[in-house]
Amino acid sequence: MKRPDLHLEFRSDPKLLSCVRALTRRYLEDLGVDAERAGNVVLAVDEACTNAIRHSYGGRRDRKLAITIRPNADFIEFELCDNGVPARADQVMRKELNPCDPSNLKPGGLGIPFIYKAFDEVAFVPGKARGNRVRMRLRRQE
Amino acid sequence: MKRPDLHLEFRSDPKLLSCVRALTRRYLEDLGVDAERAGNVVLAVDEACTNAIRHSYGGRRDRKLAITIRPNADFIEFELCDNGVPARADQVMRKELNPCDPSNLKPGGLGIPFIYKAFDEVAFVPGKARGNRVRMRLRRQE
Amino acid sequence: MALDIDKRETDSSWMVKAKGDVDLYTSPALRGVILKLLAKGDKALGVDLSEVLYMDSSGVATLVEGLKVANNAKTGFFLTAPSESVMKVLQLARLDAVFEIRNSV
Amino acid sequence: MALDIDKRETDSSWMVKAKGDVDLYTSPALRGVILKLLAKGDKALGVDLSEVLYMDSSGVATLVEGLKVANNAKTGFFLTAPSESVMKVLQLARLDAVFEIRNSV
Ligand SMILES: Nc1ncnc2c1ncn2[C@@H]1O[C@H](COP(=O)(O)OP(=O)(O)O)[C@@H](O)[C@H]1O
Ligand SMILES: Nc1ncnc2c1ncn2[C@@H]1O[C@H](COP(=O)(O)OP(=O)(O)O)[C@@H](O)[C@H]1O
Repeated sequence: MKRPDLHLEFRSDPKLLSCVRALTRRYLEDLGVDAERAGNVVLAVDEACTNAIRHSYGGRRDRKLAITIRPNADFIEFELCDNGVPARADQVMRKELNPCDPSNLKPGGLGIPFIYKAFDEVAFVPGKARGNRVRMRLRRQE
Repeated sequence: MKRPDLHLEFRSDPKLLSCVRALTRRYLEDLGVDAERAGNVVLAVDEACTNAIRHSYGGRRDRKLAITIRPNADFIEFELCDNGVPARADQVMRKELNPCDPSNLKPGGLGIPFIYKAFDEVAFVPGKARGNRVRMRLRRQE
Repeated sequence: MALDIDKRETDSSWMVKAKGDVDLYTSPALRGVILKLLAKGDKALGVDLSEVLYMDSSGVATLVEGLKVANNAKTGFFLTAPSESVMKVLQLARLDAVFEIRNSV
Repeated sequence: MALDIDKRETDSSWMVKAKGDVDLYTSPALRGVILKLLAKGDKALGVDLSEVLYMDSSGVATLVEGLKVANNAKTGFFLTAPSESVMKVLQLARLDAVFEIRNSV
């Protein structure tokens, strides 16, 4: 397999998410991805990281996260890996949002829908004993 | 040793340098490093990468480069690693620039001086058989 | 990236203005300010989002929580002049019709 | 990051305007345009750097090479309205006194 373009390992500290976004945004801009799609992808990558910090690592800031960015002829693939608690498959399934009912406001539950919205293909691969891989693919349009 | 904040591995392709700069710049901004110092550091990191691509890897675009960013109480350390041809110690020594003599213009030779100018401590550690580590430290001023 | 948060009192409301990115790192501070002002319960609360250039789901959750608390207390809660990217996230979240959105500051 | 390069002819000179970052990836294209226009040898060459927000040593080397070629051919060579960050790099390189720098475009 060809060497990935970028592989970023970062500490599971929310403070570092702005760096992850800056890298992701610049990479997409350089590829000529239009601003609307790029904005959705930056958000979705951030949400995947946020979930890993909160749910896989229970908020611990000293663990390792890694994002690998690999382009091929058809897709740009982002893969996020953690070593924490595996996600339950039923909680990370494709979910679409309906207009919110004002009498039933819930703060939360947006990350997974944002991820499926931004990407053309999404696969959550929980590890057997521990860890998660989230594979997110954006179809190239150039 | 504490886990580094960021560790970015990237393909030795000049096209990816803008991503390295975006990441470096955002990291420094988030730490509150002032714009002038941050600009010098972004340039110096870029020059170290440029040298690795040109000199260590002879312009090959499919090799691996890695930058590790580690903060401690006194410094922010950037370490660039490659697996290519080790640099000759006499070529990467501290060098300061004098005002250029207009009758003796030379295109080149700026990267090493820019690196020593931006950072408070610089160490080039050529590998025995192959590879280079360039350790560049910025003293914290906060 | 640090988030600047300013408070300002007008005749009819408290205005909280955030500047910067609202994400998992910065939203707890915004949440704190919003909940504290709502706890006074004396005036409507407006959140000025004109200089928020990025907001993620934790920022949205913070606003939803503020709205819930305000609704329960029968206090007004509105957003002012959200930037284009904030509007996009509210639309993605299907929440753009739930908030009262005022255009000018 | 792509570099946009525009050419324009005036009565007295060729103007090359670069927009974007000039680095190891983009400087070869700028070098090509500069050397090709200098090879014509008919007019002075100006490089408009007002919209270059980042330049590294490979960009500086490109400008130095252009100046050398122009000097040898006794053609004029000047830089126009360099952005603040370009000026900083030229100063770092101790080359700010070597180039003719014009302020307006
Ligand atoms: N990386 C992860 N590891 C473990 N569980 C996860 C992970 N990502 C998502 N989940 C589960 O999926 C649920 C839905 O996630 P999301 O839509 O982002 O909403 P929220 O995080 O606000 O609950 C989470 O509550 C969590 O139970
Ligand atoms: N990573 C490296 N690997 C091998 N040699 C290097 C490396 N970095 C610098 N050098 C040597 O140091 C010299 C000076 O570098 P520099 O000041 O950046 O100028 P330039 O790259 O324009 O020659 C180079 O010409 C090269 O011989």
